[in-house]
Amino acid sequence: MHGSHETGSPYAPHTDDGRTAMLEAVGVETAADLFDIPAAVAFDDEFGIDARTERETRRLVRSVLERNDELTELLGRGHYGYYIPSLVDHLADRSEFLTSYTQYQPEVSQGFLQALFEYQSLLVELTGLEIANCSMYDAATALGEAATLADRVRDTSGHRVLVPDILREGRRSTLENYVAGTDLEVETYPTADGNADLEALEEIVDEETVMIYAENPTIRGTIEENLSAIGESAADAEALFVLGSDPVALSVLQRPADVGADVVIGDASVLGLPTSYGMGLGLFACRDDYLRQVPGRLVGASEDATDRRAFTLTLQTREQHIRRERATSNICTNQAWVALRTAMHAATLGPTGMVELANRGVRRADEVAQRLDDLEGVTAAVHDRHHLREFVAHVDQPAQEVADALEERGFAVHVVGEHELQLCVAGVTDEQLDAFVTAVSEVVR
Amino acid sequence: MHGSHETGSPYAPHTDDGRTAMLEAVGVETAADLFDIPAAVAFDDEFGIDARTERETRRLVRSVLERNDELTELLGRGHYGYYIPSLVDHLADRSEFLTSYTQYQPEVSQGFLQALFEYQSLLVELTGLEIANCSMYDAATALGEAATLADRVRDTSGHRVLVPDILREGRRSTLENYVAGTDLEVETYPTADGNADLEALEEIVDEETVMIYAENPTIRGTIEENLSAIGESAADAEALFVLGSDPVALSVLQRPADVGADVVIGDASVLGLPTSYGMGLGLFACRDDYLRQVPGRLVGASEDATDRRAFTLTLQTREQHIRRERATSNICTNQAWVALRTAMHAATLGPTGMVELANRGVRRADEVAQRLDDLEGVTAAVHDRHHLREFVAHVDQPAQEVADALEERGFAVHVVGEHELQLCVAGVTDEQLDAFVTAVSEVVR
Amino acid sequence: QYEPLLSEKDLTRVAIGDADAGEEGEATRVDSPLPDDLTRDSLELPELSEPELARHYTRLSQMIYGIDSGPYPLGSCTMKYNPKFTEDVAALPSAAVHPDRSERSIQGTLELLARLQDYLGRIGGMDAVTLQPPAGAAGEFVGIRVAAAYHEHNGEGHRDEVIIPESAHGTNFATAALGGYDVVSLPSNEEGRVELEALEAALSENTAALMLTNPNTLGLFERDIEEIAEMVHDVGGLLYYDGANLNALLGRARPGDMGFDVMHYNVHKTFATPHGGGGPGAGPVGVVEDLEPFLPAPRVREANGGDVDYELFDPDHTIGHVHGYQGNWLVLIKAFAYIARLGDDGLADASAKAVLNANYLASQLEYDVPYEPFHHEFVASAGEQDAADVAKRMLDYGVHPPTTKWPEIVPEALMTEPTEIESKETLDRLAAAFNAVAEEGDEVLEDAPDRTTARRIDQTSAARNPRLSWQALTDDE
Amino acid sequence: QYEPLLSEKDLTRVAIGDADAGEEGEATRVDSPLPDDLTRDSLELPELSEPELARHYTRLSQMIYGIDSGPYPLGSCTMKYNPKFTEDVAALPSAAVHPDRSERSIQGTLELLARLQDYLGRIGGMDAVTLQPPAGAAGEFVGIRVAAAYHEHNGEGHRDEVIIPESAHGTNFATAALGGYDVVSLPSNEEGRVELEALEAALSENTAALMLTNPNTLGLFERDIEEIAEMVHDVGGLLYYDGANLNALLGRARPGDMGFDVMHYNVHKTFATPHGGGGPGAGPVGVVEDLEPFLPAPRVREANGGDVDYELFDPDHTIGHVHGYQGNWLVLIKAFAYIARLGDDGLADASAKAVLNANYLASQLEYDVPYEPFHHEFVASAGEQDAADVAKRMLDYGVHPPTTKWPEIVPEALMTEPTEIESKETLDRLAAAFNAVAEEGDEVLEDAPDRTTARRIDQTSAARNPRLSWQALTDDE
Repeated sequence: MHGSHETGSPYAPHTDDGRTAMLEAVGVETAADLFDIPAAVAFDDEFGIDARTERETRRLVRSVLERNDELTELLGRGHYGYYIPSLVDHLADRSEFLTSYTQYQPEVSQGFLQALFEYQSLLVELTGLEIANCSMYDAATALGEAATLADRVRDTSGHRVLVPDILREGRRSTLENYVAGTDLEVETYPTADGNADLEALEEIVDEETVMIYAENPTIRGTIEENLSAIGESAADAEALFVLGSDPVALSVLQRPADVGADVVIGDASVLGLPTSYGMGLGLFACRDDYLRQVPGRLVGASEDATDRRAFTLTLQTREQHIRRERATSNICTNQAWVALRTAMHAATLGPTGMVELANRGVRRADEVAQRLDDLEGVTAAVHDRHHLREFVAHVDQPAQEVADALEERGFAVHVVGEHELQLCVAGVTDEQLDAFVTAVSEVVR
Repeated sequence: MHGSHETGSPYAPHTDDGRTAMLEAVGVETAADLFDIPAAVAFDDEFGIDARTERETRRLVRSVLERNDELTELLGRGHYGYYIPSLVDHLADRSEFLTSYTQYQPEVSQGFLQALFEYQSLLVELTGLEIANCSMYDAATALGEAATLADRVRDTSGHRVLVPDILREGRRSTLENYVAGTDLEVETYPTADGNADLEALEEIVDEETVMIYAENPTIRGTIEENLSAIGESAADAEALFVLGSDPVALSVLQRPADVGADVVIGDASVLGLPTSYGMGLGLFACRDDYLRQVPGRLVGASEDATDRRAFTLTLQTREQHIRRERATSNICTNQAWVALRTAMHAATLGPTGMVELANRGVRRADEVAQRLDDLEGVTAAVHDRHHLREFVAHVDQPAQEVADALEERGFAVHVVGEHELQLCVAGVTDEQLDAFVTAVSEVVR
Repeated sequence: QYEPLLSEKDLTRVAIGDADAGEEGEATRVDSPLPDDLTRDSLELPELSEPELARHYTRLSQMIYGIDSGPYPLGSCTMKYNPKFTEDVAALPSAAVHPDRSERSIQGTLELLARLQDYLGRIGGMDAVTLQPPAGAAGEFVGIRVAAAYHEHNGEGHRDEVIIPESAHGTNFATAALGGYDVVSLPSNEEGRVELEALEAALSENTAALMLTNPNTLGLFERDIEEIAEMVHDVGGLLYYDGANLNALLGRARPGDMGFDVMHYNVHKTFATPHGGGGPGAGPVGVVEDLEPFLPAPRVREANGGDVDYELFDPDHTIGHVHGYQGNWLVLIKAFAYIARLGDDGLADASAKAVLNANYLASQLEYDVPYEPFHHEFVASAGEQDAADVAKRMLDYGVHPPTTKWPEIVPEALMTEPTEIESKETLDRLAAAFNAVAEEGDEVLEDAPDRTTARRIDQTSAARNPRLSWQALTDDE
Repeated sequence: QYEPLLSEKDLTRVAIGDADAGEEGEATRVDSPLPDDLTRDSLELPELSEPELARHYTRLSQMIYGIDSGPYPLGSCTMKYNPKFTEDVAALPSAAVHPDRSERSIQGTLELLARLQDYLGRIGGMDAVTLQPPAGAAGEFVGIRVAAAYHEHNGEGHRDEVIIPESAHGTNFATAALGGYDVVSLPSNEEGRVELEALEAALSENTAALMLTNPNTLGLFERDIEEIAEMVHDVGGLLYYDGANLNALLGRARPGDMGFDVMHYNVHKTFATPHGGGGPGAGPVGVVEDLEPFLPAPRVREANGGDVDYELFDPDHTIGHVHGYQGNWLVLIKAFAYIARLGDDGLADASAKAVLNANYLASQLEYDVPYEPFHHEFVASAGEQDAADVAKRMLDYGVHPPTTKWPEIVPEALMTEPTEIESKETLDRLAAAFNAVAEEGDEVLEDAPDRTTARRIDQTSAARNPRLSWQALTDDE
């Protein structure tokens, strides 16, 4: 009755005969007899959710999602529509990858473990740090975990966590929740056009500081030019220097290890996922000093009984299922499959492709900023800073009006100030950019 | 350089070092030196085809295909938009199925061979005949192959192949090409509303007749009511009775073996493929008398060296790669992967689902015909015949005008006479049918 | 068969690097339009072609046991079949939207979220639901933070204890700790349920919450749940429901009706979104009305007039974000599709068959199952055998073993949850594997597995000498 | 590991049938709104759930060697990597159109076909192309039918012979016979090419056509092609190009420039559409201007004004249909995408590397390669060994063997075509497998394979006692 299935779960294979035999073996009349639920708390109503055929369900979801407008997104700020090679979907969707559980039985999970090991290796190369875990949820939660790591490993009795004053709300707020159970307090340091105000920062840092967080590129798409100095400040205060970045940026920007970063966090799914309403992949790498304190799962190489190389989850004594309330994090289910996709996407690009993708982000941001700057009513201050992928433009009109008008023309942009728009070129085609520049010229005219 | 690949094949993995080493081993300077082509016939021009990135290529194809109008198709006549369960795409697209070659090395092809064996078994059950091959190209070529089979196995010296006078052009013409190399001649017998005019047919059949072809359902969607009689006519003339049908129809209609069919042909991809501009899957089943004469590949069960059941292509001495000009057909590459999809689709439906799918085709054709018949200006003569999936309706206005007007409203229908439309309900949702009836009511008003 | 690492496949092309890396192969410089002092010098990663990568990942996939490989009876993990069509809907281009889009341009996304919130509320008997938590543990964290905010708001910020039964999931303890709470551990009674006297002793004016799974990890329904709820509420505490075992109860009982104040749902368990080798999942949280103002921001709701149908808003006393945006959107789509496909009947049927399957499988085993009546899962005891060894040996029979050595209340625990997706025939095959192993001796078990791609893997070596990247391997070898 | 048949998986549910089938399990009657005398009574097929089917087909797929499994050097088969993205474009909803749609409503489909015709014409040096033939052999059939129609049209219907070299693909012979022609077989000369004197002898006023592969099945370019063309044309015959080996020549030579009048293209070889376990393929046919009027109907062309850009038309002297509609449309989309992706440079590079790979691989083999200089493929001789046994043994080394025992001009032929998609490392691995087998004795070879899922399969038993369906198995066992 599966083909024309009308009631019951379409994913339960029970035949009438099978069910009867099973009930007999168990010694009950119906499955309902197996439920040991006191009448007072039993549910005898309905949810009121209609069952649908597979086709109807697909139509339902499609019809709901079609209410989303088709817009060319120039939004950026951590989420980019980089083209994902078809290979990634086809291979990552193989059900062995998609449907397997966490690799608690490594002997039948070697393929996933190896892919995660390769993901870790990718991040080790990108960051220059010795350890990368095999994922956190997203950049915000990775930042939170970095702070609790700082709390665990701090040498001082301090409590100050310094973050840039323009840290995006979701990260800041998530961080606050993660440190709510500690003595840490989140404070901000000033920035200018995204970049740290180094002097002000150096003044703020003191021995109470346990962690300094900076981003490169910054949320405004600028390249942070004082990373080494920030790193030194942190080192001087014996605070952790936590750097936020992403795999594409890390392909060309200064290697975190070279500027004194102790931890790198970020959203690694800029490779591997389309823009997915904020779904991400928390990148988390750190120095090997923190080996026993790092949150999240780690895949390590080992040997099997025949002395061949084999992979396994390792150092699990840090984790909640063993260490319970003394675990380094409460994380269990993470973003393994996204990490697989990110590793695949990076592998299809190769180092040449990754560098080129980042470089295109520099060149095209420059180019588009220049074209906008040429328009009456727009000033794209692109020459004072270096940019990757995105930049802020000043518009004479109220920015929200411009953004609304652009949205009507099919383009989504950020309003980041009364007269400031932020614009991102990554993932957008040349044709779309041409159309965008035209649209801006019409709107600001 | 693969990520940012700009020239050369993106699917050739050669490194500079590798290529150099290979050239050295072969003893030439460049690969060009390996071509042994006389200068006079060498090509030193360009094709003028631009290379594109994967993303650009996808955009190109998408933009071209988007020029196809989105229409609700009520066209039928052998091609139906039955919903294909998602499982079919996901499993058939596994690259082991999709990218493997014909199973000439059965030891590493057991999975595909078994799937084809199961496909053959499906057709054996549906037709009641003992043999089904593992595919021809489509119904038209299967009909051609049936005629050459008739030519090979005929007892008489006859040359007449009888087909219905309303046989669709593509089938008729393909048949003509297939028999062009034989003495056979294609003649027609009269039909009424799709069904064979039995009296007329019986008069036409003589000892020169080597094959009679009939369809059930007929091209007009009617159920052929005289199959047994046609079968008897054929048997009396010692001619082959070849029946055209499809897996959904065969789920409920008279079993071909029971009405004396010697061969069943048809398009099996009514399950497994969406409407694909005529791409199909030639169903070919026959009585086991023709075992040594059947065209196409056959999968058989056998045993391996450990006596375990195993599958293999068998009776290959019928085939072109061994028998050459004495082969039973010139077919080599067939439609194996489509057969896999058809078998999968049928398996997801199960017998209950297949019967229900066919029954829905009866009920809904009836229902929609009734609703149209209720409209002023439309006569859907549904009560004189039984219909499966489709029916012919008379419109008072010129049929082409009605069809054009319907197309403007988003519906594609057949014009089969000056005042006749043919309409198919299969694969169309209830909501679409409602909208269609409304559209017709507007157009004929 | 061994598959080389990507870095090993590309022996001649390991490096994109500076000139110095020349000896290792062809070095690719990192040239950039940016000034040199802002960029790195080299990038050493494998450079492989598409055919090579396709083969690499195909081969890796072949070394993984997934739900389409066979039974996967991991207790508390609810390894259901993942319907293929849910992948299709999550892959719709219209689902790919940036998190910072304007509300009016993503009405489809907001509608789907609102409808899923509604579905989950009905299923759990909860008044309000947030979809933000990206996993079960994150859901627990929301629960704990909401409880903290609630108590704080009521001037009861002094409450610093969370009570958790001994047999609870490890995440409960870790989450409470992450939230800054002291954990008070609660022993089980002889029947495997909460000991009411112990609970009485544990409860106090410092109790922030009791975290409970029901059915518990032994598969037993906490029959005293009404009393438990009353006791917790009497001291002013909140009752938290860990949704890991919700697949036992669909359509039969709802946490909200049992007196729970806050709960999470594991959509990758109960609602069949794929586990993905360890995520992404999603851990929506439902709460009773009183707790709604504390839920994470932003939330989705139907708009009250205006030019949009659905809108985002910040609850009055929100705890803020627990994720940068709105959690694992693509996973939530799949969960919505699953629920919409099954409906009332399908969901209730899934639970009924999950419970039947667990009971039937247990009835066929030679291993002892000390606690009953269990629901969707049971915990057998390997007795004199080592449960971990039993699991390794089961691999040799071509099935996936159960969760082992936990909960500790059962010696050498084999925690088994077949879910509703297995037929009697598959359960018989699984039982045969269990029973075959039950007859085998220690030597066989300790050597197991011997029919898998990799043989028994040395965990000690992995931990003592951590090699966490191919760079570490190169250094090491 | 053995996988049961679907019918065996469903032991309790084998039948949808009439009441009599009761003893075999639950019988499902075929009830229908149609009168009983027009319907069947029962339908006996397996009834399985989605999870069971997902596992069945997953397991089956695991027992298949595909191009993503490793090297696949089947001579004359051109087993290229199939780019994944071409599946995506063929799966676009806009590609799913009914064959009877109005021209104006499928301008996208017609445009794609017109552009593919244009591409193929340029690549082959042909004036007109039909895309209708659904496979290579069907393309040959079009060629033969076009030749027949052409001769008929010119009052030369008496021509009843087609000349084919001994070493040609089997389809050539079978196709000529299907077209009603007598086959005149042509021996090779010592160099492995067409013997001009023999050709001279074979040619006559009865010659309809010569069918030729170039490079031929030994991988050798027919250096005398200009002379051959002249000889054939001199007697009024046509020259047919079998496109199976076109991957040797892309951008280096074109059949049209060599004097061929008609040719087919195997898009599932040269243009990387997947082989699908034996199809679907596509065998477009290109012709010189004189033959265009005879091509199958309907054809696609740019419209000359009017309200559509592209239109269908029937050539003046068309042979009619060779397929019910327009062939394997979904395959043609993939071929178009492949060509558009690679462009001039990519296509030429593919051939260059295919030829380099063949030559490099041959240089590493211990087996003798008697004929050269070969291009994209070569035929080695297994010498004293049985070539079929060599192939079976190679399976044990985890690679796919070459085509064997053909062409017969080479004793114990190992016809090998690695294509451009293999790296030096993979070719080295493949060569190592060849060479390992070359060292092995007959006993080992005859027992091979012994490391595969199935061991050597008994062909004789399969043919002597044909069991072609599960129904036959049931009867049999």
